[in-house]
Amino acid sequence: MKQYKEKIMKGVFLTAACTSILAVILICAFLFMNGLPAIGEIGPVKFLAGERWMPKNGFFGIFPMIMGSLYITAGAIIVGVPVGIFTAVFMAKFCSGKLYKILKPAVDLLAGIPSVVYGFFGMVVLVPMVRNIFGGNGNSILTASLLLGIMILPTIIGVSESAIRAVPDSYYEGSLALGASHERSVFFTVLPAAKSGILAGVVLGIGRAIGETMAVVMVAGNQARMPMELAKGVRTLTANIVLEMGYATDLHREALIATAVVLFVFILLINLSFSALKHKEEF
Amino acid sequence: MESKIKVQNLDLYYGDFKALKAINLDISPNEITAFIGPSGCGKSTLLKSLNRMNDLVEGCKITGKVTLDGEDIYGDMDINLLRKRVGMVFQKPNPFPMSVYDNVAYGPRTHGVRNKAQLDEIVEKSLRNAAIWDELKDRLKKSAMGLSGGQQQRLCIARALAVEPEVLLMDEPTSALDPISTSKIEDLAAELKSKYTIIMVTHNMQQAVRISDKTAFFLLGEVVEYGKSDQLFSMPKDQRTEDYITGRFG
Amino acid sequence: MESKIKVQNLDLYYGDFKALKAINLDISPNEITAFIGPSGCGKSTLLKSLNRMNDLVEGCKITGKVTLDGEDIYGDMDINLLRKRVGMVFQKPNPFPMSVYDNVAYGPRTHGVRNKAQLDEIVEKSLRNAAIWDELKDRLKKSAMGLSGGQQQRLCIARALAVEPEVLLMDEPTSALDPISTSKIEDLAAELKSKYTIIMVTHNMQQAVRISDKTAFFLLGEVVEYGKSDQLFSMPKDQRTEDYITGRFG
Amino acid sequence: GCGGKDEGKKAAGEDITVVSREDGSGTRGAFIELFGIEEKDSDGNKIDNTTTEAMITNSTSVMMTTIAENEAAIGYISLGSLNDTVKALKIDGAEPSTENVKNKTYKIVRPFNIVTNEKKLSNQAKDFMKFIMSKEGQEVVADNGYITVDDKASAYKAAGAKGKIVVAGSSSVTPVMEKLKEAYTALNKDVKIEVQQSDSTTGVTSTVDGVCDIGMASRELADSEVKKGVKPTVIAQDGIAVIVNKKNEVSELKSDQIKGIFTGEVISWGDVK
Amino acid sequence: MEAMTAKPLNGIKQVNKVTRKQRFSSYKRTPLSLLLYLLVLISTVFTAGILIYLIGYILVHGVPYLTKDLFSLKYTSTNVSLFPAMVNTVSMTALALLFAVPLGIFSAIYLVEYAKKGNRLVGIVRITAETLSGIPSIVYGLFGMLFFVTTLKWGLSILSGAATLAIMILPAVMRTSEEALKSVPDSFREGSFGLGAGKLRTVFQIVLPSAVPGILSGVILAVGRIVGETAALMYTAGTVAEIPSNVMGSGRTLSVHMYALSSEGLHINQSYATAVVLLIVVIVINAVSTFIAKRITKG
Ligand SMILES: Nc1ncnc2c1ncn2[C@@H]1O[C@H](COP(=O)(O)OP(=O)(O)OP(=O)(O)O)[C@@H](O)[C@H]1O
Ligand SMILES: Nc1ncnc2c1ncn2[C@@H]1O[C@H](COP(=O)(O)OP(=O)(O)OP(=O)(O)O)[C@@H](O)[C@H]1O
Ligand SMILES: [Mg+2]
Ligand SMILES: [Mg+2]
Ligand SMILES: O=P([O-])([O-])[O-]
Repeated sequence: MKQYKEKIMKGVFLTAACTSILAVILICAFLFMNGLPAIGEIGPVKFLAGERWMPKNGFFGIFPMIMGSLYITAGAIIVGVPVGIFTAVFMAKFCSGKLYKILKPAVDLLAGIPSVVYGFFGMVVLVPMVRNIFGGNGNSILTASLLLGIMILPTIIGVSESAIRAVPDSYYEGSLALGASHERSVFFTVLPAAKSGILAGVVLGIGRAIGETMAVVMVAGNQARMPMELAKGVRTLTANIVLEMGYATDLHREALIATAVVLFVFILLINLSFSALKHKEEF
Repeated sequence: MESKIKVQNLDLYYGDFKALKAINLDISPNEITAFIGPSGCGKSTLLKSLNRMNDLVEGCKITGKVTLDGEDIYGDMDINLLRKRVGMVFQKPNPFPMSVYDNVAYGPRTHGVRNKAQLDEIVEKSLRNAAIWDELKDRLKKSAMGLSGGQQQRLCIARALAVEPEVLLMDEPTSALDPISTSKIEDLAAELKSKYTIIMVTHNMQQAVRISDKTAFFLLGEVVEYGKSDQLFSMPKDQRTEDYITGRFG
Repeated sequence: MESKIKVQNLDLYYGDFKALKAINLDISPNEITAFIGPSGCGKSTLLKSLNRMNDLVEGCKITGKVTLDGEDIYGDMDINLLRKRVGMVFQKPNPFPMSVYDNVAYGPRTHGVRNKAQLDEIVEKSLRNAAIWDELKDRLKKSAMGLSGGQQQRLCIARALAVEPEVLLMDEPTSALDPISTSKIEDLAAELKSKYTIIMVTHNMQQAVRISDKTAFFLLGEVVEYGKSDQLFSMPKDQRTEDYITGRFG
Repeated sequence: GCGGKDEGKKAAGEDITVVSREDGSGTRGAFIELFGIEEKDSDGNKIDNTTTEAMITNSTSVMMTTIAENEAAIGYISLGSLNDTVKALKIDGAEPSTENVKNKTYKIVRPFNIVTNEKKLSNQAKDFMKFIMSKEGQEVVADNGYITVDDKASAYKAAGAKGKIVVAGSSSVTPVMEKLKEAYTALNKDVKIEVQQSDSTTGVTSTVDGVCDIGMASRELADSEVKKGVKPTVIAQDGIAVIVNKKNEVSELKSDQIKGIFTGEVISWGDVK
Repeated sequence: MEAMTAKPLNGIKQVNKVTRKQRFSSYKRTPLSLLLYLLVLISTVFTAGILIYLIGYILVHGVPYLTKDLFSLKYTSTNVSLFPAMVNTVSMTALALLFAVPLGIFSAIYLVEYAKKGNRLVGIVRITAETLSGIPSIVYGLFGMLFFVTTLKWGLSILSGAATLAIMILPAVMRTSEEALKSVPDSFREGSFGLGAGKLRTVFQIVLPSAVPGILSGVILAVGRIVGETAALMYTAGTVAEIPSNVMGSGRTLSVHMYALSSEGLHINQSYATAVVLLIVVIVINAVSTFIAKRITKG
């Protein structure tokens, strides 16, 4: 009887583990079915390497958007990952219980603020700030990176902090007892021990950065041409989809779904390289 | 002879619980001092007060004074330097989740040793001193987490030795060791005491007799008796000490 | 007399490393068997093979046969029932992060005891048997993580006793204990052996002499000598055993 | 926003920040067509000449906020959404207002469509459409700042319709549709109307798929959509206002100046003063 | 956490406090530590600054427009009541969590407790999960529309919306749970197995309770995502501003409500007021999750 239950539950767990695969397959099927024909029609090279996107006039090149996504994601990582990890360290290892009681729910709150609000915040605070400091009209790669960097903070902080907290105190104590400072103990014994959890947070955060749209669209400028300077506007793959899906028909619409296919492959590649990286480190 | 460590009128509370009561203790340099007493009597707690590891315990309050070479350790002294000078080996072995080599090199690196050759030398010397070099010399690059309990403990001793402390606090360092490793560690302690001051918590009275110069007997947070080991074990002054060492206790 | 546990030709590998070599051992019921030997020689490993705790270690391979009351434990036997029948106390105390009471009640609850009064009784009895009831009776509802090392270890013994195993495996159960608690545990072991079979890893040869009926001496993954404790310690047959017990080893 | 005392003057000499809507948008379609930003090439294909440096947004509110925050910006929005955070320009001397649209002095307008699938249309949906095109329905349109398509429509009479109607699509049409819904359900208590706000394309596809009864679109239908069996009906006209920052000194532009700005030929405010 | 925070026992002058002077003299010796400390501090101040600004911004713009009208039981185009959206937000969150949390935790349990090391499936599941986390919400919306709304014929409904969101938040729940489970020391598992407990019991009684804080952080992230989502919901749950009678009805959440109010620029003020309410809802939901989690850990 007990054996029976164990077996059944193991099956349940296995099934649960497979749902995310199933979901990816479903989404994949939907995307590829709707998107691949368009790539065929446009021509893969023209689609992926084309530098002009003018759907009304029959130009469907998404290369500028691929570059745009790369730039902005990289920018968001540069802003968000260090700030996020350092803040997580502060919350787990530096702050007093009282401060933590305020800070923790506040950071959680940051995760719950809708993208639209971030977008308006970006428009009225970050855009003028960047315009005044860096010139241009303010809707730029820089602004979008900054905003996205901020938006991925709660993900990175939340996951990293709990990973840091899960590290047994004995490591920290062992390091202190050798005369290492608090900071050194935290950064050189606790953080490495929490590596896997922090990496999970970073990957989730990057996923969030790539996938985030509503806010980016409000501050990035969205010009569908090759990105030029940091203070100039740019369009990302996701922005392309969000902007035009509402009015697109026929080939235009399919080309947008094909954009999602590219994005999907893009994310897959990032994740594969991350997991390869992790593997390499393990040996 | 000047005391190396002087504990004066130390009280320690964990929240409302008074774990140490009016402790007064002079630890002489270049000697081995043993702390004995039943489980829960406060040996580990006093030990941790000597390098301020109790600061980490939420709600732990200390009053009184502890001096190292006459300097108040709860005063202006740099806490990290204090802990470098007063090293510690814990009751439960706690190697870092890194390679054996990095475990031992961690301390020296912390204190500024960067030179590879020098580190290699420190690592080898420390592991040898902790009587574990031969077992581990071929797995220096392997994770320390895969070692047996006793190996982990000796690794932790090596790690503590690598920073060359003046005082070495050991919380039952040999409780997980076999007699051979134990006697190696004991020999090591005897050897080290020419340079260092050693304080060791132990449950093994034979060990205390064998290697310690002085012994402090703890009971319920108090030091009942403190004196030369041979005297304390052969003719204890306090009835409670006698009861304990003759096993007639409780 | 029938053996309680019979180990036949057991080899154990951790990956490529052969940790146990051709072990043959008959454990008699209602006796205390001691495993002694230097650190890293495989005592804990063999102990864990007796209730299949090594199954949890990735890459651990076992060949050979172990029987409990004649039944092959690596055969069809329900692994959980096996572990209920063959209880274990670990080298490092590992209380669960719950209250003292829940720690002890965990086992009985696992095996179907739901009745509050009955649980209370089991908890009290087990804690008493492990010589820790008086210290903990007022903090049964407090977390077990705040106990001292020795208290934690005794709690783990109580936890193991609470499921009333037939065989009790103890991996250095008293290494963290003071002499009084130690002698209580020893007394307890002596008392329990009328009902149970006990196997104990120890580094303390005095302890082995004092309480064990048989002793097995391990070296580098092999059983060098196995026999009645008084004989083994007074007139060892193997030179290596003699070297070890007289401290002339290595 | 940013500080500075002589902002008006600074803006005057500054590069223009052009803000446009996304490709395919009904608002953009009407705008580029009416200002001649869209031109036919030699093969007769329409070419959209909007400058690639134009910032793109897909939302009226983002357009307004961007322009309210940037003194050098220019853009365009639905007349119905206009408020005092931004300044609407006179075009060729004509004030953007409902009257001027009606009397054709202000020419920049786009249609609000509803889309139906004649074969599947329920009775209550038919009745609701009848209401929209009636005198009462067109009054609702006019009352909310949009331009009626039929001033001489006949009066509506409730015919006891009952059931549920799902209306879905364009977010631009949604506000007026909600008003229409409220006016209609006040007369027909047994009809329940759900208004689903998304976008024009979703409005059309939902109608094709049968997810909704009536679709809303703020653009013309594509041929391929009409082929799928849906029929558009214009229910209102929406004026388009060209807007700039309130601190901008410019308050009137000629059509060809706007064309110049949006095609990227004119890049400084100094050039249009 | 070197500094002591507990209140001193009455009348006792404790000596084990780290004074500021001690701290600074330490830093003089170890500049790296000082640098790290400053980085940590600056980052936190940055995060906290953003946080305060954002919340302040929302409050300043929203609170003045929190009128009684906004909380009318029924939505009309004049009162633009957010009450139905508030109710929908709570039910949407509950439903999506109901799908995703067990699913996420169960998958994590499989990956950590059951799958053998080097198991291919683990890698695949992890990569797919992380891929899911990078898919933009509008693609989720379109997918949900095509799959749940049209193919499964669930229509524009709370159920379709919650199912779509569940897939969207699955990675956050799963990965955080996985990490939380991994960080539970093996000695707990050994202890439990050693008492003859089966795998299931060990997992549910010993491992999971220890992992609750980690799992909670995933759940809270997920709550944030659900509550803040618009694009995915517009195409799956619809935007009807009413409380549907059951999960098969369409309804808008607060975030969608905000978007709907602001998109045409007609009710910007009310949309900020909605954001204020949204913040309060998030705080309440997070507090309730934390409370439940505490109850679970206590056993
Ligand atoms: N962090 C803590 N919080 C509360 N009480 C504690 C804490 N650490 C220890 N205690 C209590 O203080 C007393 C002394 O503990 P300590 O660890 O010093 O004992 P010990 O003499 O080292 O015992 P053992 O030989 O078992 O290690 C015990 O009663 C213990 O329960
Ligand atoms: N999980 C493991 N993976 C690989 N090697 C292991 C593992 N556990 C133990 N070993 C190795 O197997 C050998 C026997 O270990 P075991 O823990 O049985 O020693 P022991 O006799 O109990 O020693 P001690 O007295 O120090 O506890 C040691 O060399 C050890 O390094
Ligand atoms: Mg202790
Ligand atoms: Mg062992
Ligand atoms: O922009 P829309 O009118 O299609 O919502």
